[in-house]
Amino acid sequence: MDLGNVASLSLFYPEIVLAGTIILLTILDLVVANKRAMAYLGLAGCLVALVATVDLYGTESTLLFHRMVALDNFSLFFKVVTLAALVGAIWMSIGSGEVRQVHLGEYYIVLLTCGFGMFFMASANNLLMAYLGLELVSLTSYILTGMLPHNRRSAEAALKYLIYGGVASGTMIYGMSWVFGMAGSLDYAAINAAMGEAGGNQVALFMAFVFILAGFGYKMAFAPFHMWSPDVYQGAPTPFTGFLSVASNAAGVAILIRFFYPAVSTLGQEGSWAFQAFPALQWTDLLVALSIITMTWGNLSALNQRNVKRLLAYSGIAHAGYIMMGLVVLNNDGLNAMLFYVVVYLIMNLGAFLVVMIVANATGREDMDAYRGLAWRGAAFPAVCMMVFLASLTGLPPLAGFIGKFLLVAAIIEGQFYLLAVVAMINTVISLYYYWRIVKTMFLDEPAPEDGPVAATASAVPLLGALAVLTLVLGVYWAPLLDYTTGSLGFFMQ
Amino acid sequence: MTEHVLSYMVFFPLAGMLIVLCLPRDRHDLIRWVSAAATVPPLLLGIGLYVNFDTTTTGMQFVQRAAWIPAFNIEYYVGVDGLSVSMVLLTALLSFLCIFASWNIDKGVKGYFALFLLLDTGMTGVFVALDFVLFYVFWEVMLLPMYFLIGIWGGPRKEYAAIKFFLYTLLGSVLMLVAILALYFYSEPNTFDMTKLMDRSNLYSTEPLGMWPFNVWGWGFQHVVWMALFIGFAIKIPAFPFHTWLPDAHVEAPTAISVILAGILLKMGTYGILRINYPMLPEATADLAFWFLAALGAWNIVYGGLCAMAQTDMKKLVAYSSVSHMGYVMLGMAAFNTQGINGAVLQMFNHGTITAMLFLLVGVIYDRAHHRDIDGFGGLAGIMPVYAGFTALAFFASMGLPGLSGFVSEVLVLLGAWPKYHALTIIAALGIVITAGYMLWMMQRVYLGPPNEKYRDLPEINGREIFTLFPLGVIVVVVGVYPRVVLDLLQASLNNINQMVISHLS
Amino acid sequence: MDHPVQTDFLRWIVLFPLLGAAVNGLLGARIQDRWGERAVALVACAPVSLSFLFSLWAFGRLLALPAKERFLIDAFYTWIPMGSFSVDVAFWVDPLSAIMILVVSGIGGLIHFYSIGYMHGDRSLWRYFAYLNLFTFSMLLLVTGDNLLLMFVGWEGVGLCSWALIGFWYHDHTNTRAGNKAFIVNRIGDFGFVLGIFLLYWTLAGQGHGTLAFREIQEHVGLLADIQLWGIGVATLVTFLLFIGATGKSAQIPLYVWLPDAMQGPTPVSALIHAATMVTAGVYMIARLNELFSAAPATLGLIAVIGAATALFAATIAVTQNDIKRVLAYSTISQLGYMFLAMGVAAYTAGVFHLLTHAFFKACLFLGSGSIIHAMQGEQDMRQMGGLRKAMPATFWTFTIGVLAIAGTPFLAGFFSKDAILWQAWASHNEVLWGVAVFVAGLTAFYMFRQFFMVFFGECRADHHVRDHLHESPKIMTWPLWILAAGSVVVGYIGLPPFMGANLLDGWLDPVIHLPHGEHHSVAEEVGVMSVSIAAAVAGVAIAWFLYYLRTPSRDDSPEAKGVAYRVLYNKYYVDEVYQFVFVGGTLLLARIGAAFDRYIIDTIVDGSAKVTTIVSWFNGLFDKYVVDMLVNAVANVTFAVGNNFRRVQTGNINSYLYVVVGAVVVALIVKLRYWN
Amino acid sequence: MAEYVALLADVGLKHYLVVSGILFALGIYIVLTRRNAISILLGVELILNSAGLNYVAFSHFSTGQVDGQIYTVFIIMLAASEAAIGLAIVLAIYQLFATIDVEATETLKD
Repeated sequence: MDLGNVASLSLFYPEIVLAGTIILLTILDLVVANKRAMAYLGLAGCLVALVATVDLYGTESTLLFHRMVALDNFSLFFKVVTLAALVGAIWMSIGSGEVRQVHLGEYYIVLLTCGFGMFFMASANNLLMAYLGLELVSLTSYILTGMLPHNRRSAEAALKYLIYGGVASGTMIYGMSWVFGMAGSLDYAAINAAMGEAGGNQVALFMAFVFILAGFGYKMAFAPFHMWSPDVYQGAPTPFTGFLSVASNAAGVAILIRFFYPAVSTLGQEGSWAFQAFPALQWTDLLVALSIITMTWGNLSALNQRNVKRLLAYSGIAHAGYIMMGLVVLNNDGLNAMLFYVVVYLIMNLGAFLVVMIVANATGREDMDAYRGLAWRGAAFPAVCMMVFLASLTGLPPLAGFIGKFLLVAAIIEGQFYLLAVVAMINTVISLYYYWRIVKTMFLDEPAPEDGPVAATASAVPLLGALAVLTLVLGVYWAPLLDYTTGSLGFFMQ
Repeated sequence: MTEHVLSYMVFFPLAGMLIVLCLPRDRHDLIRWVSAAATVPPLLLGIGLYVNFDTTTTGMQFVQRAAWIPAFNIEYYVGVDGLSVSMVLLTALLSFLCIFASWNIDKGVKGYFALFLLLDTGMTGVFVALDFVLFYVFWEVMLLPMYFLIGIWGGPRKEYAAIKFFLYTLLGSVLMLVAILALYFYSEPNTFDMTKLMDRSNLYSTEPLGMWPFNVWGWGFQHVVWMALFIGFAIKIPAFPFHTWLPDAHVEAPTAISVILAGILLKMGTYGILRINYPMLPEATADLAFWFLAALGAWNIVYGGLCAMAQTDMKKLVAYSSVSHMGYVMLGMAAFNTQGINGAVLQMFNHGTITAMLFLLVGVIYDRAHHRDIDGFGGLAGIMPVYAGFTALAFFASMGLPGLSGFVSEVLVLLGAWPKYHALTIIAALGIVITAGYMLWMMQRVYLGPPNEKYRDLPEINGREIFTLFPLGVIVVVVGVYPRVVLDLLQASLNNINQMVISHLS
Repeated sequence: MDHPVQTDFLRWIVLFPLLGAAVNGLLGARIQDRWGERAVALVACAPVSLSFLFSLWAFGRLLALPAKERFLIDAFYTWIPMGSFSVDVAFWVDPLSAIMILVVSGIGGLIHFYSIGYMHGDRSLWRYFAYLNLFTFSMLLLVTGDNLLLMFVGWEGVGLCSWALIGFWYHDHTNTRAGNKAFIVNRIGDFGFVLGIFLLYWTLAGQGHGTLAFREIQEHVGLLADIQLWGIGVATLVTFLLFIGATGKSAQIPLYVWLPDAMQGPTPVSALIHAATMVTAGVYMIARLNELFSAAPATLGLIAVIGAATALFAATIAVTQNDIKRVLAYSTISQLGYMFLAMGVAAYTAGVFHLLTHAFFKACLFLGSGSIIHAMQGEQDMRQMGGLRKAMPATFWTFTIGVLAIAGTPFLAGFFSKDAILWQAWASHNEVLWGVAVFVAGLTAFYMFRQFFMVFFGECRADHHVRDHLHESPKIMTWPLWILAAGSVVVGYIGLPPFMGANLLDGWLDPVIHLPHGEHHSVAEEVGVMSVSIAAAVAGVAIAWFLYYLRTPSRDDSPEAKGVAYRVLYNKYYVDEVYQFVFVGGTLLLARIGAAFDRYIIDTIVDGSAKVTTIVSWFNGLFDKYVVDMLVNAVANVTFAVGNNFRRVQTGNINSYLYVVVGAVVVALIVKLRYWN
Repeated sequence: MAEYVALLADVGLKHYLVVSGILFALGIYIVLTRRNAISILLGVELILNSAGLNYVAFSHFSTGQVDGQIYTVFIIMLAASEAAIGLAIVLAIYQLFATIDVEATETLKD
């Protein structure tokens, strides 16, 4: 069902709510002196949008605004993820000492705008819309990264991010232009139809797809397009880093799936959910290679990392590699696992950054030494929660991270990519080493005399507890989430 | 009641852990007693299990199953047969005793006992789980508490030992996960139900794979999966060359944790092979048993024994003796006859009790002298005669002296192995000389000879320590004199497992 | 034989001493503290006495039965039921084991009583008696067990007790080392023994009669006839392996080395374990399985040779020793060699006969030496003794009887039994072995009389402290001596040579020992052979008379002053040193290599303690600063190194980041063009 | 002149694509080699514009619709905002580092 501009608005209210919040905040920023109120307002706006999104969930799949934007359970799923990440980020920001230095009004406005861009990344059904969404997210991200005043780290990170992002998205649209030229249309369905007829220069097509992959890959931070991420993670304010690590990744996954499935795959037999890549695009092989390189590169680089935020950046790269595994099998199970992992990753990674923030608030440091004997310095609760998150990131049962990995590995083993599975598992073992160095530092090392007590930021504790409990609960009883992700795969309409 | 008995055994300690977590940090004694109380019900239920166990049937007993994740056909499915019931009993007993062996822990008491109880749940769970995912979850649940128990409460090199243990085990278990999933998707309809997979053992292809190097070795899907599982289990056993985590972990771990490690965790390796590799992948088992079970087992026996002989640290010596003794288990199960396989499992049980005693005994002396250097003592028999008596019992049991439990299992293993592997049995039988060598040598240096003046006033073993040692000593003697108390449990199930493989032997 | 008589009292013969051991072992310290030594002694001696009475009862029951049906069994319970392999805990008494239980509980009982006197004043008397009882239990189990595995239990049990008793005074490492040596050397023998058990069981099982029960083994020996393993007859192989066990337990070449050192234990222990009972276990085992051994002539030949060689070897060493107990120890080894010689020529009855007589006179000699040592306040060097006959008349006379018996004085026990063996060796046409045995008989007479003269005659060479306190031992120690001495005289008459009367022992053992029917020999031949051995003995005595009676030995008589041959003998042919170097040293070397391998090689591979420059992946050649070292395979090091190199890619320079992007795209293009088209 | 016009009439899709390709390559070359942050931003602009040129050319020669032109308009717009943000950041860099050489901004690494 395709809807015109006006008719579309009735199914567009989550975006409208969010946009309204942004506009409201912009106006209020001019008049309200108490900028903390802006945070609560933004939080409220996100929650309303969340309710709206959940309300829309289950609506019949529809194309809005003359096929520019897709409304289906898939996009709604990612909107929920984005909103959840926004809620978490705003909550974190309220307690963050770093964020207190910046212009709070602008900060929240830009943060919400970034989330707004992600909405379009998740729902774009047209190359133009995809580009716009991606750029909206990129531009706001540059700003947020560089927002810390008089901070060389932050400015440097922003500059690198900007240049890298500019080149990546430039490369991407250059590739897109070739696709446009060959398919004669920007619409995904039309592209798919044109591709199905084959023809054209196969090498040019392949290169165009590699260029596009560079753009998407930079968003999702997979190797070798990940190099911005450690620097940016380290330079940006911690709440935003947390947001970036989960939401940017999720949006990257969304845009990747949306592009690769409806645009460049053929659906197998009716209802079987089996796909085939177009023969000219060996992107199964390509993605297997990328996935292996990504997880290995990320994990190996993290091994000797002393800065925890940077370490988590590399870990994020490795996780991008894990998530990519779901893409190679070309079926429902793989996608399902990816979606599941995105949620799990959101929970555990946000939690980990929350602890990083708590420690940074108390000590002003992010390096490993700041965590020495954390559990014995009055911060036992954050330490235990951190341990849970790290164990979950490693993939130990009975935590959510294990289930995520379990589903991914199950999917690739079902697809008989045994090599990939073994590599992924060995990577898990490697990752244990660096995650566990943090745990070791927190629990096994004695605090040095100069290490003062760490008081957990009061506002962060409830969120921390909630995330830890969720990590545990989803590790034991994950059927509901799996049902939800399964239900969210409804986007394959013609 | 009978339906839930296993679940109670698994989750009582977990409930205990939750209670412990709610107790005030400083009430050390309260925490200890609550922990002890949490391990009593599993022990009592275990005794009930023993009494009510039907030794004539090969099937699973005390089964409980419930849907868990329907989308993947994952169930909460627990049950025991002869193989697992002996291990469950051992777990219940050692967990109970180890609470008392941990009584003098006074740093972070709350955390220690909470983790210990979590560990208990994991261990019991592994032995009763009949669903692969459940099995794997319990398998991994043990890692975390174990890491902390070694890492926080351990000796000087605790951090190294803890992470080494963790890394090794995780490496093994991730390979296992791949294998489990491969089994799952290969089965039709897909299932994680272990009993169903056992019934369908001929399902898995043994056609050589085209990929190098499997085409050269003639390995099929079944062999590759077997190997992936085996590596996971071999690390736990620990089989050469995956054994180097063991001496480190044992030496650094606090006494009770060494006991748990050696007494129960090592058994999971061989348990897994018997529970999974044998019935589900019988053809690969038949093909690969010679090199990877029998030869490696014999090598373990001799190699572990020789390494033990060179040690100067008592705990390390005992640790290497475990490597040696677990070799008997591997050799026995590779014999594919009644004697061998029953001997192997009996050896698992016996090693659990004997090594537990040994570690407890080393712990007793370490608590008093604060070192474990074999050459740093002398003449302890005169200073602590009761202690020396228990030590002698444990040492002789470990040496396989007739009348004590170790003898029965070692004889059965070697007897079983003989018809199939003459040369390996001869090599393995060398173990009886080597074991006598290092055990007696250590005994001589530590307990005999002129008393060391420095330790003339060491207090005799106290009531609590005797309480932990006495039940094990009784078991060691009773099983040695009347091994049927354990053997009768095992036979039906093990012979059944054995039969599944035998038909594939060439 | 076909209808064993079921009884239920045989178990008590075995279990009484176990009870005693348990009571003394668990509560002995308290008993000794509260009620004194006598209570402990009572707890220990009573069960052994009861065992002896029950043994007599069993003997009586056997006597009452017709010769062919002399067989009592007491099936206690099934020990290890394991498919076709089923082992019972069952005790049996037949004519052969009846002799053994009488010897073990009888002589054992005497030694228990003797110990009360000898060990008087020891604070750990309870421990001593617990061990002694446990030993008696194990030995009785060994001889009454109805199957090989149960015999093996006793076999190991006596080894354990031997270890404990040799190292009884554990404060001195000389003792504990001797104990360990005994145990470990015995374990080497056991290694062969268990393998023999396995081979026997499986071969029989292969024929459909898997069993370890002696009676059934005897029945099915024929099944082994044509089976081979590694080109050797199974019967030969099995008996060979079992014989390895016997060389350990019965101190034959090459595993005899532990026995002389075992003299570190209290002297009654030496008498009981290392003379009368335990060391004869190997002989008993062969006699027990005589049909099996008869089926393996090659093994028998080996046994005969080993036996004769051991007899000679030990006797030559005994000639030079100065320690009173060591002389007896080597003499024991030598006498055991005789028994094995007998076994080897299939003269099982003669072997058992010598076992029996030897038990009496050797126990008598050992206890006598104990009495002497007691009087000499622990001194064991014969050069310090002399002239003791006046101070210790009872000991002197009993010792004299013992010496006469072992030296082969006609019409004493040793004479008959040794002569039976010599005759059998001759009669089975092993003239060389016979010659060796005769020569050894001469040597035996020589070294025993050497000892006799050095100890009892001449002037007392001890210092005056000892000399002034010389005294006869208490009654509790002398009356066992008299009993044993009496036995040394009379026991010989149960096994008279055919021309002197009825051989009772032959008749008694006939149901269980199946002797090949020998050819007939003339009385003259027998008498002639006998005369030769008597002559040899006389020669030996004469030489001893010249060397040690007429010439008083000096108290500082140093072996270093003697010739090379003397020194070699005195130092026991340096066998201990060689063994120490080759076997003990070798094993320890292996152990250290193993441990080092573990520590350095395996751990290095795994966690890379070696500091080496490592590999750089091809990947980041642009930023490569490392030297490639292909030889390194330290996994973790490589992992870390690669990790660091990956990290090094992150230079912080934005241009270089973009190089990676462009590089990746170029690589993708190359791959596409080169491989995927 | 006329022959130039005739020559122009011969200009087809390929020519545009070649030009845009050259532009793209130049842009890549610049971002790889320049150290001055402003220069690098210019390189990015070149890349963006090469894509824009492609869109217009494809739109004109193959589809005949205006999709491509619209896309190009958006590219120009986004390039402008990116330039604005970029310049702001470069300004901040200059304040903090006193240079806009990207070799100076290498504190975040490893």
